[in-house]
Amino acid sequence: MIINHPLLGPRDSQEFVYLGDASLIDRPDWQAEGAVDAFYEYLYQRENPAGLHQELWFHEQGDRSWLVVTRNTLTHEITKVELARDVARSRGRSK
Amino acid sequence: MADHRLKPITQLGGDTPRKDSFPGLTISERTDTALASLSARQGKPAQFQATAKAFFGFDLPGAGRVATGGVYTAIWTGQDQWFIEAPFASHEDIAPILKKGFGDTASITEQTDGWGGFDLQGQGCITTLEILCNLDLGKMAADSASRTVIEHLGCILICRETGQHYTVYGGRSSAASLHHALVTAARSAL
Amino acid sequence: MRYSGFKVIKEALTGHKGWTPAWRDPEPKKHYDIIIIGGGGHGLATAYYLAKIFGRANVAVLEKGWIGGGNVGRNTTIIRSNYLLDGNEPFYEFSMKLWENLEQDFNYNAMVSQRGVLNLCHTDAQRDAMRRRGNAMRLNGVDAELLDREQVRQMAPFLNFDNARFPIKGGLLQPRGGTVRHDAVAWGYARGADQRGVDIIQNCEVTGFKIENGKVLGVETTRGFIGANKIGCAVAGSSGKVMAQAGIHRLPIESHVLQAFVSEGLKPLLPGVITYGAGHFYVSQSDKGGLVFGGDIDGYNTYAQRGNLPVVEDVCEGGMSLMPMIGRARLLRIWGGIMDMSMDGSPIIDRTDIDGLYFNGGWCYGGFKATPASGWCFAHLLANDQPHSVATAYRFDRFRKGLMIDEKGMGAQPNLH
Amino acid sequence: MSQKNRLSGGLLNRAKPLNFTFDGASYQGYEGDTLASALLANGVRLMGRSFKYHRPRGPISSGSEEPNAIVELRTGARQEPNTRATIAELFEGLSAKSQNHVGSLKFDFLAINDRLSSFFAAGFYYKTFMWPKAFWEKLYEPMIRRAAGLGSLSMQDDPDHYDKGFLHCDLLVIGAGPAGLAAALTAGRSGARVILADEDFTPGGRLNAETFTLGDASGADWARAAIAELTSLPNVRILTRTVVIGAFDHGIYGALERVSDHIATPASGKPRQILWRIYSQRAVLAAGATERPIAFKNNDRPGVMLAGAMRAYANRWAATPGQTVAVFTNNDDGLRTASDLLAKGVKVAAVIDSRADGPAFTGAEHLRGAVVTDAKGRLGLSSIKVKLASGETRQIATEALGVSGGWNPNVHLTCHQRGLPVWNAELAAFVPGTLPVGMVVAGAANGQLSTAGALASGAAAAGQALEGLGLTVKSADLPQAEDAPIRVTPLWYVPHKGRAWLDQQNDVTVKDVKLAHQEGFRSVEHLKRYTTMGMATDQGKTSNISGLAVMAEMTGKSIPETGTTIYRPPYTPVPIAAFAGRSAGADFRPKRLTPSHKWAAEQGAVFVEVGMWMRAQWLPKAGETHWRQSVDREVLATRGSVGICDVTTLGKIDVQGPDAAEFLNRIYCNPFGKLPVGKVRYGLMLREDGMAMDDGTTARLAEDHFVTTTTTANAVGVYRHMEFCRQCLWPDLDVQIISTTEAWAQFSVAGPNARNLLQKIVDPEHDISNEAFPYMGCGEITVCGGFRARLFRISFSGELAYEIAVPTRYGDGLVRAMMEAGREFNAVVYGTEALGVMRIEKGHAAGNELNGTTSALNLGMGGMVNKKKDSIGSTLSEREGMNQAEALNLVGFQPVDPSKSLLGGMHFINQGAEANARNDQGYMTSVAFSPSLGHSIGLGYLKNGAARKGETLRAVNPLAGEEVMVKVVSAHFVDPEGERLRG
Repeated sequence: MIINHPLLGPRDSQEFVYLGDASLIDRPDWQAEGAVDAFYEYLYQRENPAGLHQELWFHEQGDRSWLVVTRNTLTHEITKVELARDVARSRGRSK
Repeated sequence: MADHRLKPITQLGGDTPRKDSFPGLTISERTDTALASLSARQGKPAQFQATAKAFFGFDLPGAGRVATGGVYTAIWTGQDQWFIEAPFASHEDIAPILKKGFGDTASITEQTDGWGGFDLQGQGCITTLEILCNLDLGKMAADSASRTVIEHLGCILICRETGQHYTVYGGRSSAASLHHALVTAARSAL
Repeated sequence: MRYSGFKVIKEALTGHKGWTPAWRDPEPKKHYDIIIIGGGGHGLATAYYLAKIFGRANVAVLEKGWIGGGNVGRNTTIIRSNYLLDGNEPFYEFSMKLWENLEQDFNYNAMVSQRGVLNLCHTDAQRDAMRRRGNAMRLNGVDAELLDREQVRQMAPFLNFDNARFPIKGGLLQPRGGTVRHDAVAWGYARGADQRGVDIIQNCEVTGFKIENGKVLGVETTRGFIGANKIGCAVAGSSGKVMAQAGIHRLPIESHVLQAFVSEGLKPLLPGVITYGAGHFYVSQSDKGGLVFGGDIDGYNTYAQRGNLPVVEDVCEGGMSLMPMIGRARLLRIWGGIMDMSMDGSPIIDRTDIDGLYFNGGWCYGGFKATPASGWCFAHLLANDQPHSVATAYRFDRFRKGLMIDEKGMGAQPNLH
Repeated sequence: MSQKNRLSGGLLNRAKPLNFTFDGASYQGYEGDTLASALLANGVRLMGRSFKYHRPRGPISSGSEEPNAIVELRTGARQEPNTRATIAELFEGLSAKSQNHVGSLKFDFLAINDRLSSFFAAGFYYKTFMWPKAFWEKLYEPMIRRAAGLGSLSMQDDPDHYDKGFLHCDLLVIGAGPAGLAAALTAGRSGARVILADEDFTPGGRLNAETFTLGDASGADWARAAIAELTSLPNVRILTRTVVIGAFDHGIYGALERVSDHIATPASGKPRQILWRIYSQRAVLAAGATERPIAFKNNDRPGVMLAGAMRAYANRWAATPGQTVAVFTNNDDGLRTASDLLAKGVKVAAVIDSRADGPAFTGAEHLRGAVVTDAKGRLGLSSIKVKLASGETRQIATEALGVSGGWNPNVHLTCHQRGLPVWNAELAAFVPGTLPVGMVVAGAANGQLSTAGALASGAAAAGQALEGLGLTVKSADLPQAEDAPIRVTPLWYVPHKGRAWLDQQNDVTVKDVKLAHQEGFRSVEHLKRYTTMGMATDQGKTSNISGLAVMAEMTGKSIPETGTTIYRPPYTPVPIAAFAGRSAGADFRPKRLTPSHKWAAEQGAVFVEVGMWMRAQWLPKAGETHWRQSVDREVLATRGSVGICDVTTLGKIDVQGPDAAEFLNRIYCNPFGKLPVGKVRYGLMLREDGMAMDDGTTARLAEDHFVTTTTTANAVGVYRHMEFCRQCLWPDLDVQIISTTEAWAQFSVAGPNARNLLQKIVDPEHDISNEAFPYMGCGEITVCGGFRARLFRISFSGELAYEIAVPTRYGDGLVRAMMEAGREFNAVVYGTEALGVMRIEKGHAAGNELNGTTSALNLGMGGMVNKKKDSIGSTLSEREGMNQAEALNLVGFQPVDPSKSLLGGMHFINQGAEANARNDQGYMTSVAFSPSLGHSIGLGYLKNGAARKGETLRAVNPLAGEEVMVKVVSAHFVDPEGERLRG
């Protein structure tokens, strides 16, 4: 597969290491009520959609950036590639 | 009393750099370059850019690019991160030198011996490299650089002159394997 | 009809006129006691044992395409019970025992070939880990032998002993491990279930569930509504898709593709199954002579039954470093199957939060060898509402409770299991 | 032997005769021949045996779809089984053997299977061989296996090299027939970056096999001219002998170039083949079409072949399978074979046309509305039986029969991404349906079977592709060419009681398909799997569609309703070695060498693989004959005085920035915020699930600068994890990280004399006395007269110890300097074994203990998990399952009888309890012989172990039928109070 890196353009997916669903960005608050259950849901439960999937890829053999790739799991068509850091910030993550 | 002078060896373990020649290509071990990584810290990009411009005399290059001026060459290696090349003879202490210039606007790490470099020169460069890495060499312009994989080794490929001169940096500990891959490919392709 | 050598001879002499269909092609009834979704190995085995062992014949297997078209029809045919952990080993040994009597049991020759499974090790640490596993097997009453380098050389002199990047230090051998003719497993169970009254309904895709106040009443299908008291879902690979129709949108499972490979037919050269310990490569030779081999999954979520070149190359690199004498054998066919990759690499056979709906999945790429035990245990759960004693650990709630069954120690990352 | 069936003309270099042998007999052919064409020219029709019935077979095709003429090519380690004679280029000295027979090719004892064929009908083995049970393993299976397979491997390592390469283009053109050439010319002239790949060694496709003209040139001449023009264009790259094997995601195609298969052995340093990964913006598939046979009784006789192939042999290779031939066709194209062979002076006994209304044919007897019902001649066709329109039958003598049942477009690559082809009634064939993104199909592959149609569609396809890329198209001027339809009237098989072959290699007949239907195996996939149709080395190229048609007739459904089979890569079989490239044998993976490798090698060190690293395992001294002698010496010398070990392989990650301390606080379960500058602290890193991920020491070099170390094995994974935390979890933490593992050569200097040794090389201005540089101190110093170095006072061995680091290029010098300085202390260098012994003696956990299923609690570090802060893994560590009373704890073990030795992987069983899984108390993770204590010691996980010190247990090893009584002790065997390391 080819991942169109937002900074570097098209790169072979072989240069990347796959992690999984981009929901792994949304790490729960450790101090909230029922944190253990929240972390369980966060770490173990997956939507695993047949269709558009937002997922994390690490450009290990490239610029070492984490990307959020929107890819169709039925066709492998990639419709969007973003820097994970920007996505994380847009989802309200900071320090 | 300390009286043991330390004798350096090259990444291939020799006393002097190694050179291999093929029809249309020479592969030479690169040992005279000091390297450091330069990473901008958050919060003060303008100040960092200004400092860089003042220090190097040129703007730091953007994604995939290389910029040279005076003794320094800057290679983009990642978001807000560059590798800085300088002559080893004058800049063995490259990290402190940069630190002095950038203060707390940047994080600097010595990389000189983290990498082992090889220069490929001659018109045989592309036919050799195309059986080694997946970069679109035909489109790779002079003064551009990219990380790539060569026989399972993470490398940085720098195009100094399109079709004629490239530098491959690989992890120093695997320099012998990288050299083996380059030489084998040259023999096969040329 | 009973199959036998005599029957084969009789038919041969009378122009094969007497053979009848291996299973019926019935119209779905309005209602069944139990419906199994998925006409793959596990679904058909479940139906077979429900009918044979648990006396439930009012059962239907619904298959959206043709039976045996799932992973039982595309795998590397290996059977073994060389597991480490308490939650797994008794289950897989139960499966192995069922394999060993399967053909006489369902009167179909699935060519169960127990020619051994040899896992190679290449470091002292690997050998210690294998000794731990081998001893765990022995403590469970399972056969296991720890071989040294010379014993491996005797078994497989063609391996790379002289020019290896990662030298062979020894291996863990399970002599009773081996291979089975995978399609025949599906056909044998189907035929056996059909003969005991189970309706096997092909080209019948489930399109929805009828659920009222927390209880499942039946399924909508491309052939109309079919009612049932209980429904068992055995569609590993598509678990996410099917369970979503029941309103269960999150599972501890990701779907991944595993590619497998077969070479052109070759005169016999391999003793049994051999797996490389320093790369992704495992191989056996089929009764027709093809080298059947595989390696790692592609590693990204997918429902497309196909993979890409990097894994093909990685697997062949493993092969060429372990046994460079296969270099001139040609790779004939590459195919891909979708795996339920679970969060700890172990399966799930459990109730769901919906009354009457049961789940069987998360087999990662160990599902084929588990087929008989999975069917038996799922049938047990469906019939008795109690987990079978060898499958008590395969519960959904083990992750919430911190009771993972993680053979590889990779943690909650499915593509590493 | 004379080339009695050699004709005039053809694309052969008659000036270059080539000698070759087949089954030991010598023959001569010409440059430009294939093995099959040369054998036919020499009057050899019998080239192989079928898989199941061992039927005598000759070639039915002239291409890669060949099911019958497959041989063992070459000898010795280069022996290639199952090589298709029809595409094997002839070279001087070529040697080939026929396959799959017991006895000779002519007299194969296993041909008995053919007589017994009715017992071996499809699926017979599923129904028998079950009784008595024991016989399966003892008798039946060995019997079946002996018969299995076709060709054989030499069992020697492949001596050749294979390369893998990467190419990039705007347009990949697959196939250099008329459509492909028109496409390449159009794209080339338009300035696009073009790659033209063709499977053949002479581009041109059918143009080389036909007699009709393009403009006023012959097809072959036009092709040659087109190739010449394309070669002259700098933006076009032509790959001949290159088959595109697969269409993968996002325009990536795999292609196999046969660089050296047409010569005896590859030139020195050159590859046998290259696997190209082609990255293309667009692709034009112009892979042509494959002719299909018509099944009739004994249609597998040597001499019966596809009409198009017979024509190709005559026109291109000037070879004929017989002096007299006949043709059996259901379409106009078959008639061309008759006229072409007549033109070559070959006698055409008859043209049998199944169509009553087909066009008239003159020049040979033309039997319209007739069919061939049988073929005679076991080792080679002698005559055929024909059923005339009138119903009467006639015997016709002929040495060869060209059969044409129509043409199937080569849609394979269009299906590699699960696209399904669609049925075209006019051609009675499947044509491409949904296509991979970026692919356009042209020519015969798309159903345009005429030359004019191929040229036009090729040019149009290229134009369409280029417009998609925003390039302006210069249209190629196309020559005039024939444009006749083939007018096929479907005929799949001639009904008869006898056996009519569909899949010739696997011996699948029309009867087998009918039986499969009778037994309910009616879906295409069931049919294939039950009968093995299409599973042979030709992948069903000439059989699948016909088999499908027979099944359709059985079910009363149309062919498209009955379905099609999924074509999977590779398009043609590919040597396994080609996919591996250079990554084979010892070059499977690169090696990483430590800075002291050269020195250690000089000392005769024994090296061991540690991940990608090669590390000194031990360094034997003269007279040491057993590794234990060396290791014990290294341990005792270190604990007795001083030892040096290269620990460069530990991962080193530079962590900098104002938030560096906070960052470390979150990725380690224990706190780092208050670590003073100039100090080092041990850290335990958990995964989010609470299991131990890695551990190591972190040194604070400045307020905003840390160097953290990882285990050798986890260096890459930990770095990736840290980047994930930095970029995805806390994007605004101002922290920068970078690996610095290889930049520094790092050595552990351990033992009572460690400081004394170091003081001799550390420059005097740096005070490293215990007071100035206490345990867990660190700092930047200089050594040997001004060389920059880093010093850490940390200990893995439990001794007074330091780790000293210098820029890697000086590592070799440093180890020599330290050995020189250490001479007076009898300093040794120790390897990984001694390192392991000492860490076990000290009770430090390592890889064997951090096995991915152990928590801080299991490691006895539960207290380290700081609950006052957020850190990865702390929350899920609280789950009940990870805090059970019976939890495993890491403890030490020693044999009750000191002479007994322990083994990693032993399990623990209570005294008196039966050794079974239910009574399993835990397992041994690491063991060593402790020269310091004089007996074997071990670390292991024991249920509730922390509370069981002093207990005696059985350490069992059922694999070897042995067990050892062991005492549970503290994991700290040596210096439990830790006085030495503070001394």
